[in-house]
Amino acid sequence: MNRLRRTLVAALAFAVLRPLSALAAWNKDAFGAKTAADALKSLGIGEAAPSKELAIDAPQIAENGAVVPIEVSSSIPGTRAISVIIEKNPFPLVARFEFKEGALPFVKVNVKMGETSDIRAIAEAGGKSYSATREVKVTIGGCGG
Amino acid sequence: MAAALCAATTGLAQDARKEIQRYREMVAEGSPAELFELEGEALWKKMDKCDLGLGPGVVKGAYARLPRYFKDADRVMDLETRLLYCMTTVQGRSAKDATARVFGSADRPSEFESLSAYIAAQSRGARLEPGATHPKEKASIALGRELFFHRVGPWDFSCASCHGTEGERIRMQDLPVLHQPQYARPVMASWPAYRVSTSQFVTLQWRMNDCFRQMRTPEPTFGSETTVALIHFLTATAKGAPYKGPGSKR
Amino acid sequence: MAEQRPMKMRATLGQGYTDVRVLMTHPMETGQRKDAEGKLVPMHFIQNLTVKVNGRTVVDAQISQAVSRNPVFSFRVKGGAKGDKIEVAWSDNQGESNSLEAPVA
Amino acid sequence: MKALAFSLALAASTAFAQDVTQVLKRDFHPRGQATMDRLTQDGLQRVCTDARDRPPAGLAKTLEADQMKTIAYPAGSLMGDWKRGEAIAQSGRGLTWNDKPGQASGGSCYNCHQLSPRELSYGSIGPSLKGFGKTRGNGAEVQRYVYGKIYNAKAFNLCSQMPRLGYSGTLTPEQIKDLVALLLDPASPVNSPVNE
Repeated sequence: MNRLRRTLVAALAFAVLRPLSALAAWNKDAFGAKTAADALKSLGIGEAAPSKELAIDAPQIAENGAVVPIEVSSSIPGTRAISVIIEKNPFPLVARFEFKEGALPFVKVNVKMGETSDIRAIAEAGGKSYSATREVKVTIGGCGG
Repeated sequence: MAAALCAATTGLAQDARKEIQRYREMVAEGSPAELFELEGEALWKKMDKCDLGLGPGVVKGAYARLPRYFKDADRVMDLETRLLYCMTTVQGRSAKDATARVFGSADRPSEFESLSAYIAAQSRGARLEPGATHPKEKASIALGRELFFHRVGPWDFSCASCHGTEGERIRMQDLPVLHQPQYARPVMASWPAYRVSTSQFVTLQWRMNDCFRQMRTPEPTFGSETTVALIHFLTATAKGAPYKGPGSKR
Repeated sequence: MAEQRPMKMRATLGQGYTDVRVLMTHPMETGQRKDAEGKLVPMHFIQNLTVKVNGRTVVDAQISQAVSRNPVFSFRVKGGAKGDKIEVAWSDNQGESNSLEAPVA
Repeated sequence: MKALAFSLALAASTAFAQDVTQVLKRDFHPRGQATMDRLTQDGLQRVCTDARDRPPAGLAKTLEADQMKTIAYPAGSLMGDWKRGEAIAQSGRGLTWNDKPGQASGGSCYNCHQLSPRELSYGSIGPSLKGFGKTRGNGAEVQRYVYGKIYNAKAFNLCSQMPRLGYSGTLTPEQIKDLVALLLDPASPVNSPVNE
């Protein structure tokens, strides 16, 4: 097994190991929060105004809660971060993306949903925050056996 | 009134199906199947004297020509059966060792799964053309057809119970009518595949195995004539389809 | 050192931006799932993720166990040219990490 | 005469079905509760296999009457608890090689039928049963019909794709009564006008 892994690593021509310290901290309080409100408080995000310039694209119905593809993009000038919240998940905060100079405020990712829920995106721009929501229904697919 | 209500409900179901379709497309775009191809490529390097039908070590286009008759083994083999044969001949492993884990888990894919991902990917764009001329190939396809319609087990199912009538579905899953080319083509052109619901890479031998599980029968043996014949029949029905996999499944 | 988990990346030029698509092998365990023996599988998930262009960080992300197993991300980097070096790195809650560098194609 | 011609044809094609059975017995192995005897076709399975699910009407009638005799109706009301029935209808477990023997099975009903309008994910191999009790009431006769159909669907349509859920030992008489209630109880979501 170990040999297999080593072969594999060798096969990945560009794989490089990086020290952990290169990465930023992880907001334990925000990710451990059991409500969306608490999570946002821990992130230091205040009242967010609904905005049409923040878009969530996701299927209205997901056949499987374990993989729900979502795409969030913002055309609000100066967007520096987007957070993703799934209201009814046991820990609602799913991710927070900080976009620095050189990146477009855009992300596509697959997320897990325990049940049918609203997905909320929060964008931070120019010291203000903006929100968008979208409901995704989670159903059962296949034979269930 | 009743008719209007009914129409509204049908409209809802239509929308639901359209949205599920969109869900599947979005999931397919983000399929991690390529990760399994990487692992399979590394494994193939350790058995690249294996002849998949186009000569020792040739993978390009080999998957699209399977199942086929192999003279050295004097039987028809699909990809996984052939890989098992190579493990016991080229690699000199015991059958017991090679079949210890034919289906893997999300944490640890089986060799057959990773190898299938890599080898199938090397046939992208090639048309499916399984062997259909040798008498054993003809017999295999004919047996596969009989098996497809054979009702058996405590629930009286045959493959055709679910895959025999147009326009039906289980839950939200559309059921392809697999004995008809127009349905078999897109299906066979996308196996093996990454399966979203279990985060596993799944193969055709697994698909046959799990269908029989749900038919409540005993377990078919990996690489047996039964599973190969069914795969052969389905691939022969899909003949001519350009291979597009590895795909993405529910 | 923990075993390396394979990654794969594709960076392609789009209209005025570079599309970065990255795949990572990772179980993303929530700590809620039981294994075949009925034992809870401990939490194990990626927490931090960065995207760099020619050595400069452009996306800095924190994520939770609610990101699906074998994560797939797409990001968009402004402009970009063939040969620009894109690097994606992650680290998880058990101290494992990996990174991958690929040129824009 | 016609019957004779048919039974000759049946004998000829049965030869192939027997071959297939031999192939299966060679290629399969028992696992968990799924024992090898499950590979032996009964008469009905053989007829339906050979006729590709379109048996001649006369033969179908005779064999359906045989199947009807297998249905054992419990005494008294056949209406159980629709809430338990809904759970049974949702579950697809039971009888497979990785199900625990003795554990309660489900009926897999939603796999093929629409029932409660609250469940969006339903199959279409069987007809929609939404509002089933609303038009038919829940008298003794309709209870008996529904119970019998779930117990052994083949008594009503020989080559139906619906499993013989009582006859095969998948569901207990109590569970079938719960499903009867799911279909017929006026309080069941199957019969409620809710639009959620």
